Amino acid sequence: MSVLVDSDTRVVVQGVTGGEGKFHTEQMLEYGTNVVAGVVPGRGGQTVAGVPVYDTVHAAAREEDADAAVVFVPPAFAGDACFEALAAPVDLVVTITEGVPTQDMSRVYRKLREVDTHMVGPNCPGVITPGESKLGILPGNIFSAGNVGLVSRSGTLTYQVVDNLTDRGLGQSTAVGIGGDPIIGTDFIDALELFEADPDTHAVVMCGEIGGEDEEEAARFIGEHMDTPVAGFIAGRTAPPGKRMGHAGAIVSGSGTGTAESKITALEDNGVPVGDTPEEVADHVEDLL
Amino acid sequence: MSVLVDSDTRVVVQGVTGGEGKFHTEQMLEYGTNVVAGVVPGRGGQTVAGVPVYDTVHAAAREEDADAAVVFVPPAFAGDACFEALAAPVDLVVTITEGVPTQDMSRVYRKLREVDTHMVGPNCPGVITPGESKLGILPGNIFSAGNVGLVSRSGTLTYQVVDNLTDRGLGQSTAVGIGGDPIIGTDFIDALELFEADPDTHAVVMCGEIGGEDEEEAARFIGEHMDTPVAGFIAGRTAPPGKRMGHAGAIVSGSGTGTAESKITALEDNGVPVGDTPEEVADHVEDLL
Amino acid sequence: MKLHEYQAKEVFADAGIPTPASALATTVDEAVAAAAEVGYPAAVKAQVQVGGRGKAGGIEIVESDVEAREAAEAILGMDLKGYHVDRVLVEEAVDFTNELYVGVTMDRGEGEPVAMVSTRGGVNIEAVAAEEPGAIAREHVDPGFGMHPYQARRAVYDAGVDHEVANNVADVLQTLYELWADKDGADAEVNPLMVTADGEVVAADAVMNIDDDALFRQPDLAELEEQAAEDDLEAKANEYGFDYVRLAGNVGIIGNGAGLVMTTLDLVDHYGGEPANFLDIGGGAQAERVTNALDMVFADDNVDAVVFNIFGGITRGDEVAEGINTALEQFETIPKPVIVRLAGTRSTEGMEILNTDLVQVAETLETAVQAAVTAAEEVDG
Amino acid sequence: MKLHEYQAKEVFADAGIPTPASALATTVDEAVAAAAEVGYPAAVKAQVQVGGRGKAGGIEIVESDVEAREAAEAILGMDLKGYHVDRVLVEEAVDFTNELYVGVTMDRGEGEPVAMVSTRGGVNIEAVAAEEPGAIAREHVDPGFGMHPYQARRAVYDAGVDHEVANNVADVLQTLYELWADKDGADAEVNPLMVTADGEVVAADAVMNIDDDALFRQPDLAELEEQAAEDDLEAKANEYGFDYVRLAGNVGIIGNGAGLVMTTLDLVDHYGGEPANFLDIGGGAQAERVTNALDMVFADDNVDAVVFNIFGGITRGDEVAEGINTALEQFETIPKPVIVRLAGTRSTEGMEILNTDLVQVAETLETAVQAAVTAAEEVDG
Repeated sequence: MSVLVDSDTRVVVQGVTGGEGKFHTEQMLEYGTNVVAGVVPGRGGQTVAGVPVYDTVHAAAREEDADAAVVFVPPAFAGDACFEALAAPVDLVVTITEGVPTQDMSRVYRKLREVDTHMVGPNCPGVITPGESKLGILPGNIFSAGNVGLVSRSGTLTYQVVDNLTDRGLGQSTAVGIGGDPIIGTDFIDALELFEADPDTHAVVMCGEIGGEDEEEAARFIGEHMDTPVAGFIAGRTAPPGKRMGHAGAIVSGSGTGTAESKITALEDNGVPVGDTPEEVADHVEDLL
Repeated sequence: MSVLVDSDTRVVVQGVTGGEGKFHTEQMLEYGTNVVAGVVPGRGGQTVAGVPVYDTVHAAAREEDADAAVVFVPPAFAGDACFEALAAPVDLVVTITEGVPTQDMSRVYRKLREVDTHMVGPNCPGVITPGESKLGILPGNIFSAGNVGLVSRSGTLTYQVVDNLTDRGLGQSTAVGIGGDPIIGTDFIDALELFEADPDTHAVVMCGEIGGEDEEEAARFIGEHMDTPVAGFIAGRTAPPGKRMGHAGAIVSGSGTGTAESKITALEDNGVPVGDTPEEVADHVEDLL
Repeated sequence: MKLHEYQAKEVFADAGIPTPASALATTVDEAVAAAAEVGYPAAVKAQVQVGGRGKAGGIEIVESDVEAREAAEAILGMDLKGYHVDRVLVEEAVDFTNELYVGVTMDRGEGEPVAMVSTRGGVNIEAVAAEEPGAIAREHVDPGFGMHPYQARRAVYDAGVDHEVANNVADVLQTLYELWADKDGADAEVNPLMVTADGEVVAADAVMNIDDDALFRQPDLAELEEQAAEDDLEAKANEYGFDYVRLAGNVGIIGNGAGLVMTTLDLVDHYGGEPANFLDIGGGAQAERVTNALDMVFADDNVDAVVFNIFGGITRGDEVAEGINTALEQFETIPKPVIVRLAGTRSTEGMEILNTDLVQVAETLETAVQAAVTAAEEVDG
Repeated sequence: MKLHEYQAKEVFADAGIPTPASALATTVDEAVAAAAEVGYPAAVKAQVQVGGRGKAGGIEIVESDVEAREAAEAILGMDLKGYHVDRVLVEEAVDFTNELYVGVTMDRGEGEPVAMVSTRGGVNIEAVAAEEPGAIAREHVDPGFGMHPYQARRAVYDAGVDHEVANNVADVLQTLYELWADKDGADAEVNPLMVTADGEVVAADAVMNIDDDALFRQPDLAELEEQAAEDDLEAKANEYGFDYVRLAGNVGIIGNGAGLVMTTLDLVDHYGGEPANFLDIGGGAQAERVTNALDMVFADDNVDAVVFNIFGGITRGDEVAEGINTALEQFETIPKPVIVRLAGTRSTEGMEILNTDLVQVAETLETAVQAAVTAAEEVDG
């Protein structure tokens, strides 16, 4: 088993004719993802990478029974693409697009609270259930099937941690890259809840970073609601306060919250061992299983 | 018993210092309505008609345990006043104001669907449970307590029908003037549902008029879901098609729906006797009880 | 409030919806000059707020100055379904391959706006809606968020609009929705939206009706408002602020509240009479309003008797009675019999005040109507 | 993107928020003329995008031309917390009885905007928020509907603003929210909003930060954008489009993805070294970006060794390897040792391509960082 996606997930790719959209649709198909349709307004009736293209997500969902969407459209149109996917409706929207205006996502988030659809992202690498399906841009070859769930705010750091797990033979149930933007569809707690409910996830790795309060809140959630053991990693221990490091999430506010130290303490206080290096995270997972 | 309001209802009047607001607050108090507060921004701390005034509905609800609001503010501000009441929150909002822009009400209606609050109006005479409480501008003296529920799109027509009922000794459980605007908070079906669930309402009078489809839909609802007997009246039998007669509801479209005939037929088909005159309605009610 | 076609087109064009080159003319010479300016073929279109202008002879396509003059002479000054034509819009006749419909209105049943697209434009869209509802693609709009661009696209593709023009049509629909929302529209329509051979779209007609209740915050549009009443009495009703509709009978009716006035009409019919009008004087009827109402009904030559039916809620019976007395005292002789029935707030006091030398009183709605029908028959007979 | 005070005030004033009379000056003479124009007392305020200008000597109140000249001479050209002052805003000094705070920002935790009002304006509002959260009234705003007027009123009354000015303050807050929404604000603040003796309010300072991701649809504001980088390297990073932060250490770091680069920094520290910078070259790193990144890190005199850590997802290891080769071949001698670690997509191919005459390779993140720390120590020692 797994969370969010599996081999039955029927995927529609929004923005399938763009450079990234086309490349990653091919990559997803190659990985085995059940990509059943693409959507580009005005390109309905065409075929891309062997996949039929529709003008609207609604038509793709209706004609091809798609139940998940991956959004590759440019930032200016990504908010609208999310609304379109939510209205289709599909059960899961994975928004890869980076640089979506925050106010657009705030509106999408408002809508998300009214519907049953899960959304992951934006500005995220996607979701993968190794050996079954990947939705997004994660490099499939570094993953292996197994019982470790993974949730992370960061893209390449996720790959690094997965690489260390896979090296030790610690396969993954599902990896969820939630993205580092100020407003995201699925946060740590949402993902942890899904993993807690998944009988085939025996341990979870949570990769956080400086900025915001999400890791602290997730730590409390773990302490109060989770039986599945969790190991943690926090990037940005050496980041100086007040500096913006990369994406919106990675900024330390001047006050005591949002620092690596506050996050690590919160996790450890709730029984989550935190690694100093990705290698150490893998050590902790081995101990927990 | 009754629906929507009773002697426990704690009422806040929005726009209590305006001409109509003040007059009808006095009238409501005189009738016995438990008016516990008024609201006018900037007038907090004052007293009107013996009632304390607050700057916000939120403060009035908090300080005086108000659970219902009556809106008398001018049309330009009525939509915002409804949102304010919904957010306070209160359980019931009765909006008397006439001439509220339709798009404002569309936004209020959107919000209404997300909350548990009932709203009656706008452009309505209000709600009265005779002998207990009235919220609005209905002339209390013509009503008498009893077991007949009444729901009506029209103000003075309601009074006429009530007068005929009271003359016969047919008292009312509650009378709900739902208003004739294009978008209203409580429609016929909502009110009929409440009456159906009220053990002390033994019969219901429904006064409709030409225009729209609400009476037809209500007729089907009665046929399918109601055990409590209903008598009907439809105004506008002689109205020529395409003419706007008074408020927005009273216009007959050119096609077959929305006419008095289609409404009367729908009601009669669902077992609802329809009177030719208000007097005849009272006859029907006597027969039904 | 209905905008004229030329006004609506100006609003649409300002917002970026393509419209044909055009000019307004109020004289024949202006019309000919305008036609020469926009080029031939040109359309000369009567600017009256009524449907079916074409069939009624209000629209002519002209190919030359001579034809333009003939058309303008025929149309300017004509009576079109009861409306006097005092201006024409002269515009470029668009060469089209297809006619679409796009519109936005409030769906009362759902309580939210609905945007519509159809490839069956250029005809009576109500008929299409009734006979073949599937031919109109509909998108309900969340009034919180407004219309999402995907909704405009979905409506256009669902309607089966050609791929070549789909984006253009979606843009028109999006703009139309935003206009409708910004300007407090009741209805906003383009029918037909013409598709040209080179894939452009042009709004060949334009409808924009504004919510009267929102005119206070649409000062630019409120300025455009003008009386388009069918006759002098309706013009007078507008002036007095009454809801008034003239009908064919001889029993004049004055009352308060639309439902009660309609019921009074129905009762007149029920008791064998024929209503002459619908006149709602509204709530809080003061003496001046009562005077104005009587003035209006007396001015209608068809009226043989008047029933005056007031049920007081806000309206106080004693004030109404005083108004009636004051109004009638101005007349040397009362021109038509007036039957008054007052009920509700202070009605007893009112009935006592009424000058029964001038009016006949009745206790109930039914008896008041019966008395008026009888009185009208007597006068008429 | 942060607007300067004078830019934000112009935006606020255009929207109807009262601001003091003012003029921008870039020379001492202009400043004196501006002060004479707005009248004395006047404030001469350094226009740099940093907090605490007053305490740092960047704001002077002047009473005469002589004082204005002295203040302008002192402030123009000064170095204020690392920023060069090249312009001052000269404005009417407002006589106030009270200082309020109003602000709008995005509450990340709730995913929706929040509007705030406090009677504790004129001071560090973050400190108020931390020490006395109840002193700030907050209204979360539904981004579908936008801020309802009642919410502005409620925030103002809940904050305890005096009745006399409550309406004015609510108007400012409503306008501020609408500006924030229309202009894709990240933060919009007025602190202090001064209350004058006659019950007027004036925005004595103005903060407006724009969401960088939305600048594409804010062309007027994007035009205002100017580099306010602290030093040449950060300016260069902006030019190249890198996320770059200069730090105090001697191990240069280049990587892809904020989380991984931060982790690389953390590991440098973990293994006893000191990071010289944060440099994220982002996804899809082509040869040119690799060249630019190396150029930047080599240009930092503090750097003694470089660790280049790429984990390929979208980024392909072979392309990165070629980029590194191309970049390094341009140098006659490689100025600092470079340790490269490639993983993920096409990393094996990449490692094979790498010119090991020019760079040192490492198999894992840990060994790469350890090698760089060691190399830096050797150079430094």
